Amino acid sequence: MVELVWLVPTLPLLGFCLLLVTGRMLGEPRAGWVATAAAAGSFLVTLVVFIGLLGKDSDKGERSYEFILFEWLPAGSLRVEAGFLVDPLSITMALFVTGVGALIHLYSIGYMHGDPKYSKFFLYLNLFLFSMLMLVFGNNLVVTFLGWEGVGACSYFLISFWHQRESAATAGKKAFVTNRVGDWGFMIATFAIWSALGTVTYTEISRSPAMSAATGTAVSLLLFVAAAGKSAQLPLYVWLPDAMEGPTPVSAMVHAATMVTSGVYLLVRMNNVLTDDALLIIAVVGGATALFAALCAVAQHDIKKVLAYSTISQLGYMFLAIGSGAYVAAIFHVITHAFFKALLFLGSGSVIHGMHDEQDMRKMGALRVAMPITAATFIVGWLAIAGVPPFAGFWSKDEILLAAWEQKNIGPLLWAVGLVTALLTAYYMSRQVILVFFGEQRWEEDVHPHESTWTMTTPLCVLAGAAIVGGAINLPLVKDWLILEHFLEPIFHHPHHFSSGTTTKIILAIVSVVAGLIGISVAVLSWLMRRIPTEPLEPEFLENAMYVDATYARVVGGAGTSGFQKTADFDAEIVDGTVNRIGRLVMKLGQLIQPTQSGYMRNYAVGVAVGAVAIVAVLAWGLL
Amino acid sequence: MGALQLLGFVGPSVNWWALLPQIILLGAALAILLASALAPQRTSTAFATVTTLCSAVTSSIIAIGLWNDVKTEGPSSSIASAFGVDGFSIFFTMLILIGLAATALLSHDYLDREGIDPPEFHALLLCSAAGAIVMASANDLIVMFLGLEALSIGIYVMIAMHHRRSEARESAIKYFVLGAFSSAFLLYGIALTYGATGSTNLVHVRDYLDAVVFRDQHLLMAAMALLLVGLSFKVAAVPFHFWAPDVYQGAPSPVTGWMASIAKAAGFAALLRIFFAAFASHDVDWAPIVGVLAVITLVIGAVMAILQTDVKRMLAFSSVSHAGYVLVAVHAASADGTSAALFYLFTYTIMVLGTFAVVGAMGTDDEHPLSRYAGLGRSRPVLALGFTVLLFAQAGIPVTSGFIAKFQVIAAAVNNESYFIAGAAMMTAVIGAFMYLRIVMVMYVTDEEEERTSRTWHWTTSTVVIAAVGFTILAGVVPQFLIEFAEDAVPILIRG
Amino acid sequence: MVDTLVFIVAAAICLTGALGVILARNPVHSALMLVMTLFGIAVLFVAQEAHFLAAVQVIVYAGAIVVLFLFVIMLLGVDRAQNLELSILPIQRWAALVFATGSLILLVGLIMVVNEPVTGAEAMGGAASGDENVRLLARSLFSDYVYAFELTSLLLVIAVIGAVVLARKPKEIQGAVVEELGDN
Amino acid sequence: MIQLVAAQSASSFPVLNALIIVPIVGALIVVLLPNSRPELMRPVGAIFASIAGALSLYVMAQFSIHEAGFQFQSVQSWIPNLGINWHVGVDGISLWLVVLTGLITPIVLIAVDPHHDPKPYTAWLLLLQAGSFGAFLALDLFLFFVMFEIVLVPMYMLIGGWGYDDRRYAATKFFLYTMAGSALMLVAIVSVATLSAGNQDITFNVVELAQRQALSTNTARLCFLAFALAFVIKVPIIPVHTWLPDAHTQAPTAGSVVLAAVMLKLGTYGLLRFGLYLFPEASVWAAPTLATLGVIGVIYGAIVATMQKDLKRLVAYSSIAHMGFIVLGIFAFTTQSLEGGVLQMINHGLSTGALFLMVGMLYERRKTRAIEELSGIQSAAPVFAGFFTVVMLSSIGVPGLNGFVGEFLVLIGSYETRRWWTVIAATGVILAALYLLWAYQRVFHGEPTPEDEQTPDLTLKEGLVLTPFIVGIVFLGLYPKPLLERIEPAVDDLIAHLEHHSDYVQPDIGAPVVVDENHGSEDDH
Amino acid sequence: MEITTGWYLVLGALLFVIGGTGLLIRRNPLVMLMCVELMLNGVNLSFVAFARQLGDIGGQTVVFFVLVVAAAEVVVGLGLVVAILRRQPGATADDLSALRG
Repeated sequence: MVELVWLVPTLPLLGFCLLLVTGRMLGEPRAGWVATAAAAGSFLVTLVVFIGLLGKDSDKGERSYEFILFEWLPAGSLRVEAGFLVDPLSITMALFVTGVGALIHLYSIGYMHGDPKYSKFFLYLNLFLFSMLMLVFGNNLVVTFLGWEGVGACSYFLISFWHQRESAATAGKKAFVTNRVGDWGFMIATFAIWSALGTVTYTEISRSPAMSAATGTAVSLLLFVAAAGKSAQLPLYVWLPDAMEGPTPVSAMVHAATMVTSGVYLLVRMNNVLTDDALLIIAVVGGATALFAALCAVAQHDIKKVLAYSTISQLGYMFLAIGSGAYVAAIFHVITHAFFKALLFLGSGSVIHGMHDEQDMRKMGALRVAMPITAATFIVGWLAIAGVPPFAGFWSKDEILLAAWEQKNIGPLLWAVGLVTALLTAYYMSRQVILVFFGEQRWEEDVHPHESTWTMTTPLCVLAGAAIVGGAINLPLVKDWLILEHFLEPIFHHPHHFSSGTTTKIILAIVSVVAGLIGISVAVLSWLMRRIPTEPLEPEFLENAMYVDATYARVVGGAGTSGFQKTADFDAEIVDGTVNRIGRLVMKLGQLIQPTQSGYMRNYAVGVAVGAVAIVAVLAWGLL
Repeated sequence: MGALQLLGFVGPSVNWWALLPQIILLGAALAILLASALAPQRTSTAFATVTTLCSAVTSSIIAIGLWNDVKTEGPSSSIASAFGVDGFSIFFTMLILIGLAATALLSHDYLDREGIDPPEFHALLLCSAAGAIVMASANDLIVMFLGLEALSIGIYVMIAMHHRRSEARESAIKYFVLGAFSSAFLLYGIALTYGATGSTNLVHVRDYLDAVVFRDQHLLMAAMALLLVGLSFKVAAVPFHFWAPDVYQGAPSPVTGWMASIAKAAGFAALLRIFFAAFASHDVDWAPIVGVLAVITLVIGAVMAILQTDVKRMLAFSSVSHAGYVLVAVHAASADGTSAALFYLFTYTIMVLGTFAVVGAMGTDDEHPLSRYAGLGRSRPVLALGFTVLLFAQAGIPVTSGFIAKFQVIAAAVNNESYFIAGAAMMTAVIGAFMYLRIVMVMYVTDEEEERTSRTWHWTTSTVVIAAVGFTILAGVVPQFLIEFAEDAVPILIRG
Repeated sequence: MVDTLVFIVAAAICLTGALGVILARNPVHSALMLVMTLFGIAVLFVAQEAHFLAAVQVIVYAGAIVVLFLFVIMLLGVDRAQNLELSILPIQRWAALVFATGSLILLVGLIMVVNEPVTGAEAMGGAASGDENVRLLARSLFSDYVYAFELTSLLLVIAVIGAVVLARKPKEIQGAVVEELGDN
Repeated sequence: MIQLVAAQSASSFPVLNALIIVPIVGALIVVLLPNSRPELMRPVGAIFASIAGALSLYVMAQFSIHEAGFQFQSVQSWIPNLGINWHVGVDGISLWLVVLTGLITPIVLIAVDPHHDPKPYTAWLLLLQAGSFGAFLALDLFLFFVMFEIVLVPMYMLIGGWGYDDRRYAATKFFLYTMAGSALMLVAIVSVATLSAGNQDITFNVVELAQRQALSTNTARLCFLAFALAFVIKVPIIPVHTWLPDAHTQAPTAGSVVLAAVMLKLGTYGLLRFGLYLFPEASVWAAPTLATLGVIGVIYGAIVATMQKDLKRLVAYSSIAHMGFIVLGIFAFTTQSLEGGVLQMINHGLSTGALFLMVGMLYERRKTRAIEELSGIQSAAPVFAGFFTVVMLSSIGVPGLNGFVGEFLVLIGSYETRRWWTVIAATGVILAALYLLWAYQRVFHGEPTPEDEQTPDLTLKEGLVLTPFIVGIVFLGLYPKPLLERIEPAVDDLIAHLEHHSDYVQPDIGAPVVVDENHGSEDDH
Repeated sequence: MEITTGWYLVLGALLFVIGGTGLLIRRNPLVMLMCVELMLNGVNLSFVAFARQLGDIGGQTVVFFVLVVAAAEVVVGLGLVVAILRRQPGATADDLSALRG
């Protein structure tokens, strides 16, 4: 059954091809159903593969399968194959990617209703799914890179889907270019790994001896650069908030659930080359990102922007986990985050849809009446992300905080950052829920909010269910319940084990819950009950995301552009100018000697006479 | 003879076959003159042209026979070693005859159009050609000098025959005065050679120089210097080139073609014979000077050419530059270099004849502005293409004879380890190419309003152009035959 | 001693004549000065035992060529100095000076330096001794130099054609020229 | 060691000669066609170009994969007095360039309407094809030089005759610049042949000269520099690149496509065949400089491309950046980098060729190439935009498309020997995304103006013309193995040649087992 | 004082140089022609001197040819001058400078 893995990416690819050729003929909604069927089929096949894999014996190391399709890049000693690697990590990723993906496909059928480029949207979605699966299933760095860039490209297409809007087009370009910075790191890391280990295949890398410390750290950091690009970490996060220009299902799928987590996947996949020095940096950057993004999220007005910064913040959590060595926690959080963040995005999409493309939360309020299903599921997502037990988010976040606490060098500090982030998360999510679904009605008279169709609400419900029970895959209460941890164990060289005692764990859990509750309380007090003035809670500094993006824009648009322009001018005036100047110089030289051609024969005779004298002088007298 | 024999006089043996080409040309000249004197009304241009052509063809046939003789029996010299019957002289004889035929054809149309008396013109052309042959074949400096004068004086008159144009007269007097001036230098050089070696005969000179070690060489060196001056003038090497643009511009186009091709070829023939054959033992002395002349000639020719707006002047400076190339080959002072020079001169002569055929047909006015060629690519595509080929050949673009010629020159220079000169030659080719490209551009890239109808072309002109283009491409694609021809002509330069 | 005297006198005549040619303002004077030089040279030819050449020099040069010059000068009526020598091209004077001094230093120095100017081998064309000069010259002319001698005919043919062609008044411009002349 | 003994070609038919001759015959026939039937010119020309293309495919099919030496060799005495032969042959390095030349020309002939004077246009294009074949196939230095120079003429004529406003300047600059570059090469060619001769016969045979290696170190270096100058200008490498933007911009579409796809490759091909092969020691000596220039080209070309206002100029500068990768690959001297370099030549031909074709199509529609004047084309012409996107992504180097494969191999190969160069060059991929996407955004995205609205979408014919490019782009991106396995033996031989004649040693990378096996055989020489 | 060949040669050289200088400084085409004659005579003198020194008649024979050449040149040259001055009376060498550049 595992052999069927080739079918997993192939189904979306087929969907893509079908839509490419017949997309416009199929039209709405058939194109959407075709794509959804491909995604759902892909999910089912993944399930089959998963079951097949479960049937193998983990202890004997049988849960790792490589399927080589063909030799892709054979060059000398470099042998890059197009192949799939099925192991617990990839199948875990694939399961939620295809699962959440299929749901979002379904959701989009309703959401994209009436869009002139309806079929094209699904074409991109399928292509994205294919790329993502290539990323996940690739058996070597290069195939992963294929998927990696593929999702980047699809992300570009999807963000700038409504390209008539200048902002959408710009955002798409920004996403791609920023991602490319990360890709640079990916490529160099690949080169370095190949140079050091002579292979780019994951199984061989994991079997190889360790690289030298310097190389290892360099490779780790380069991989982290790649991950930071894709997963929107400081300082490369800037594209993600702008990416909200894309249709909301895209935000849910690409920029919350799947693509942005591929950085996490990559680092986990490469866990055995990561060095301690690098891990520390990863943890610090992850923690900083988490805190920073959470702070930014506090003051956003756009319903999707809040979620975007929230995503960045949660991704920061994941890297905090990786940096602390808790790879399972990171993956765990990836999964739960996929559930609840997709849910939140889809919910926000439902709201936007219901509000006729209104995204400003200040113009919403009291929508729970008009959109009950959306409101209910959104609240589930809110509780999950706020870390309220027993929702999924609580379990994964708790594990990360624990891992941070146990970090060897600066554990408590990291934990504190995580805790503050948790508090802020609870606060800004509560603020969002209150602003959107509670309080007074602030929308304009001519807006008539309504609940979405079943294709949109069904995924909401499914995801809400997953957000509630998702934590069950890795409950820390009983050792045997750590399903995910056991399942993923074979892929780690040095499996991470929590060293803290149960008491510590419980105290830390309680502290984090309390933090979450404080956050919720502040939100309720200020936004619902208006006990606390809200203006200071939305400082302009945070609303503008600490001006980081603006600074970037100023540098890129100012110094960067003028530098580029100067180079172009240099090229035109100095480099090309020199060429023309040489030409003119020859002309000048000619004009200089042109007077000798005076037309007077006696002048010409001077030429003969003086030439004769000179030649005689040189030849007969050796004068020169 | 009888009376002389009584005095105990024995005349030198005469190889009449070898003299026959010149005799035929001179005979044809006299026949034309005679005909025009006896029946002035009936002596048409056609008669003169046909007579000239016939004499050229007949002479060529004899030259081919002589070539075979020389190949089988080896070179010889005739009339007291004054006249060389060798591969070199026959090579140039053939070249001059080709030039003669082409110029006769080009003049045919031109003379009628411009109202020039054809009999005298053709007679002068024939005499001039005979002079050129003498110059190229001479084994004696004074004979060479006489040939040069015959060639030159003929040309002076041919230029001045264009009565209506003050430019023609101006260029004739310029060429005349400067030519006389420079031939005085040449003659002084001959005198000093005579003084230094005791003879004006090249065979003697060579043998003497091979045998004797000079106590001091000043006299010989001065002789060489002055000979070089005189001949450099004839081939228009810088700084003795000033006359060339003015004279080329002012002269009737067929005469310009004749000057640029045959006068130059004959000048180089003499230069090669004197320096490479007679002064071979002193090549370390003269070669560097020739090298310097070559470089400045190349540079000045190319640089000045790109400034011109008159096509004839452009071609004049390009011709100066080409002289530089041949000088590079002469500079090599080797058999390679000489055969490269011969190849170059042969192909260049044909190119330049074709080029001036086009120029001559393009206009009768006093100037040849570039704009006259505008739109030729559309109105006369075949001839424009032909002109393009000829210009590209002069620029040294492959698949034309010009490239092979240039290649051999460079090869000769490199063999001589004159890398700098070879590099300079190639770089000036680039500068020069600009000028050729300008003409091509004008023909093909025109705005609509620039287009104009071009005059009808006489078939003689077209024949010359097509033949020249055909040869240029033939010798560019399969140059072996011409290379062999040139190489065969070299090793048998002088035989006592 | 006589030789020396003859040389000095003849050389003085030659040089005076030569300088006269280039310095006289009137072309007629120049032509007459040229005759003087040619005469001096004829004397020197005699001194060098080239009797025949001396005779030819006087007859051909002084007798024919210079007369031709004078004839043309008178024909064209350019015997007035002021027409022709008003100014001189810039730099031309300096160039001439450079040429004159340069070539003088080089050539005269050359001859001075070369003690034995003639280094040639044995006589090629036979001795050039006194009485037999004409005979020797003739023999040389018709043996070693016969080809060159024949070629002079070619030159003369060209000169004849040239003279005819150039001197002939072309029909179409005669009128114009007459007008121009009339203005003068 | 390079195989001196050439592989016996599969058939005795001198197919390589036919490759060169067929287009020439075609050109002659086109010239002889009556002027009254202008509509016949391009079809007839296309037939001949296609025959040549088919022959090139035949060569590819008959090419024996694991042979390193030159195949299908054909030697005819040409100018025996100068030691010059008509000597052609093909190896893994030139094979694909020949195929590219064979396929691009008929496509261009079919695709691009010259609007006037179809006869000379067709004839020049055919001659261009013949000359390019000749240059890639020549194994005689003289023959190579002839072909290298002669291709200037048709291109010059195409730019001058069918180009845009500033065509005179551009054509002349193109011609003179390249000619200036090759001027010294001719001197070097003669020098190499002469100085290598010793007491043997003078020869211009490349294989023979490479084997002789008779030049002293300094002479070889000087000669190499002369060769390199010619090729560097042709490639072109900073700072001698400025002819390219002008030529590309002013050239008619057909000219731009062939210039980018085929003619630029003469430079990189020349560096490989006549730089590395003839002067191994000098190449190693000059490698740091040239690799640096290549990397500068990558970055600089991209930066300047970003600021261009003319779409064609932008693509031209992107060409410079892409060619910089190839130069880096060539002078990194590893199997991967060289293979990547060769592959990248093909890739660049496909993607940049297609880009120029499409810019040309856009120009046909809108009569402008100014980025400013275009907007929102994607709305009006979605299919066109789709094709453009694919090609653009290929040019950016997105994996799965051909551009990535070449760049990746170049970079991964160069990393071993030129680490820091690679690190910098890799930033070029960021810049590539920047300038192409920005241009795409400005031209295709946004709200279309009324004129833009009217832009017609791709016609069926145009789609069919572009399809081979897209197929090539995707196929090579996913399955470059057929190319790589034919390139590899030739490249390995070249490296072995380098190692043999200089102190360069290719670092052992990759699986140790494989490297050990190679070691035994390498020690033999 | 012995009059050696050298003296004749010096005199010849002087005449040659004077002739050449004259050609450079004079504008009258007729005088320029005379200057050429001076130069040729200087050469002739050298030839004769060399012939005498060598004891070789050849030098004298050459002078004979030079005379012929000089005559031919003068004929044609004067013809040209006549042709020009007939149309441009009073023209000097410097006036004939329409062709230039």
